[in-house]
Amino acid sequence: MQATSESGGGLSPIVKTVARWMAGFILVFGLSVVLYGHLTPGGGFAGGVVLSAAFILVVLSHGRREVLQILSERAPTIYDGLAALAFLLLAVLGYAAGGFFLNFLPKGQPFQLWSGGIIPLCNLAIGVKVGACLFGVFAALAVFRHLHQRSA
Amino acid sequence: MKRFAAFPLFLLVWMGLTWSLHWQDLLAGVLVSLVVCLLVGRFVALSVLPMLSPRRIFWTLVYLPFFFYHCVRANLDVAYRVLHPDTPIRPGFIRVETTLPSRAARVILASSITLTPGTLAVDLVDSSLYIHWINVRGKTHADYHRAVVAPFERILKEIFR
Amino acid sequence: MSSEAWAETLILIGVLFDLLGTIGLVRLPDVYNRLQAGTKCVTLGTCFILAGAAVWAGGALAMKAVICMAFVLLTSPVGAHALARSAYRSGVAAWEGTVVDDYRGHVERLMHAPTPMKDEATALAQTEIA
Amino acid sequence: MTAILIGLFALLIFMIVACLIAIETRDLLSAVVCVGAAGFGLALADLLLSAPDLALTQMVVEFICVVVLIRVVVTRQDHTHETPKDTFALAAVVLCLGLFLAACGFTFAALRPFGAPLFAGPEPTMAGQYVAHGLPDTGAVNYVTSILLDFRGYDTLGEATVIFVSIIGAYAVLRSVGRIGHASHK
Repeated sequence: MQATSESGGGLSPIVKTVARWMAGFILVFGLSVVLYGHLTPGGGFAGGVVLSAAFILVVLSHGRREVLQILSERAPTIYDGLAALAFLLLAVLGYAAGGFFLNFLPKGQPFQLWSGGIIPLCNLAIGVKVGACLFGVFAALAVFRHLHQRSA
Repeated sequence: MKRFAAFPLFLLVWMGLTWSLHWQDLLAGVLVSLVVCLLVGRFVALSVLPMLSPRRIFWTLVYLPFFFYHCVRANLDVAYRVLHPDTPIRPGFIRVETTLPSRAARVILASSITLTPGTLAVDLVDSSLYIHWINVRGKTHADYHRAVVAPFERILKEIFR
Repeated sequence: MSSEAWAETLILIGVLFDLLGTIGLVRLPDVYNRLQAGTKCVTLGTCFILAGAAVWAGGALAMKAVICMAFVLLTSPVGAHALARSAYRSGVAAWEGTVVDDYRGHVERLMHAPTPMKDEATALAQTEIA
Repeated sequence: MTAILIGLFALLIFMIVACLIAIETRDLLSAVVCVGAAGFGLALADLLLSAPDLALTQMVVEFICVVVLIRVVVTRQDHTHETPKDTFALAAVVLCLGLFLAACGFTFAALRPFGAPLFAGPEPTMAGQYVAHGLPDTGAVNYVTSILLDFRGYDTLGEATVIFVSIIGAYAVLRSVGRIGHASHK
């Protein structure tokens, strides 16, 4: 941040400042979409897109270095794989209670956050997975090629 | 510790989004805010304590209706220019100097200017704002400053003092 | 007036502002003037529509609408500003009726500056992603 | 029922033959055309199984893929081959379209009439089952989520796998330096 003075360096200070303010709130909103997927419209896929949008906004406004302070270069792949495994694990755990994808947790009261058994957990796994995926694709398209041009 | 400065703000937005005081929702909100702080807390650069001073809150409450009035006026102004058969516009790019100290204040000023009569902030370089004005009046930078920036700057200076 | 009538009035005002914005988009001569019409009218129109929805629904949905309004008010001018700035820097000409142009000097200084600044002026996104 | 089964098996054999030709042939363009033929067979099979939405999607995706692939093949190889006789091409196109439209007519006749209520009616429907059992069986208020993650969770697992595999593919193709290249750079 300090290296690029206010006059030079990429997008204007207005965009940078507002992106700084918004990124956290976009993440909060995305997580609320993911976690309340079984109560309100939304869910893992939609919320994951919002999550990735927050990081894409940071890359677009501040460049790759800022994001690398938050997420390492391999983070998208790691989170992607871990979330996919978590989802599969939830599905397989159903066997312990009797069947594939069996909803083995207590159902809870309708309209409360803890209801629907494994559904919120599945939503969380899918949300992290989709977010990591989309950010990974963005990083692959926008960042990798640039790295290659630099090294060449 | 600095990265948790925005924690109460995140929690507030979460409570607004869920609109519930059930312990499950609050617990989830605390966890989510913690995760978000850990992820982007260093980056977000918002802190709550300076916002809580009564002077700031007072001037913000003054600023909002003032801004709303100008915003509506901007719309009627644009509506007049658009609907008039000759489209009476006299556009130009002008430069004004702002005396606001902090970057955040300058950004708020630029956004306010963009949403108010006939002006659109094109660039912000250090303390000079480049503005596209749909109907340039006056000749000198002082004229421009008085017409475009001064009313907002006065209140923003109080907020961000 | 009942709250539903209030809500309908607010939404109607919002739609009218949106309509004015789109008319401006068609009638005004160049990118920068069109952005003016697009930003102001559409932002205020959206805010009015959201306010109407808040009055109509109340409760949790009203709170969501208020948060939406804050976000729209913060982000939409930034979008317009970024569009105008990059349009100017990539050489989109202003209308010939433009009376003053203080910005040209700044951009030309950037273009004739040493290499990194020049890169920055011509290819914004590329340097930034580095 | 048997007619549908016979048609399905015929289509399966046709698709298998097309795929075998696509693998074995030396000519890239012929291989692409065979892949397109297999996709067309799949669309027809979808229609026979009363899934017109899937069939239409399959057709659209197939068209785009085949067009893009043919474009790639033609530019890569600078392909010069004798153009087939016009009458043959026309006959083939008419035959394919006729088959597709016939299958469409067959399927649309079997569907419910347009505007018929899906949730009402004397016989138990799939949608009715979801609505009746969604909340008590899963505890989720949002029916879409309860279907997506409970009744048809296996389906969602498949979708997640598709995304996962495509991301791995994107990373493999787009990563900046390959393993060997990386070693030689050092």
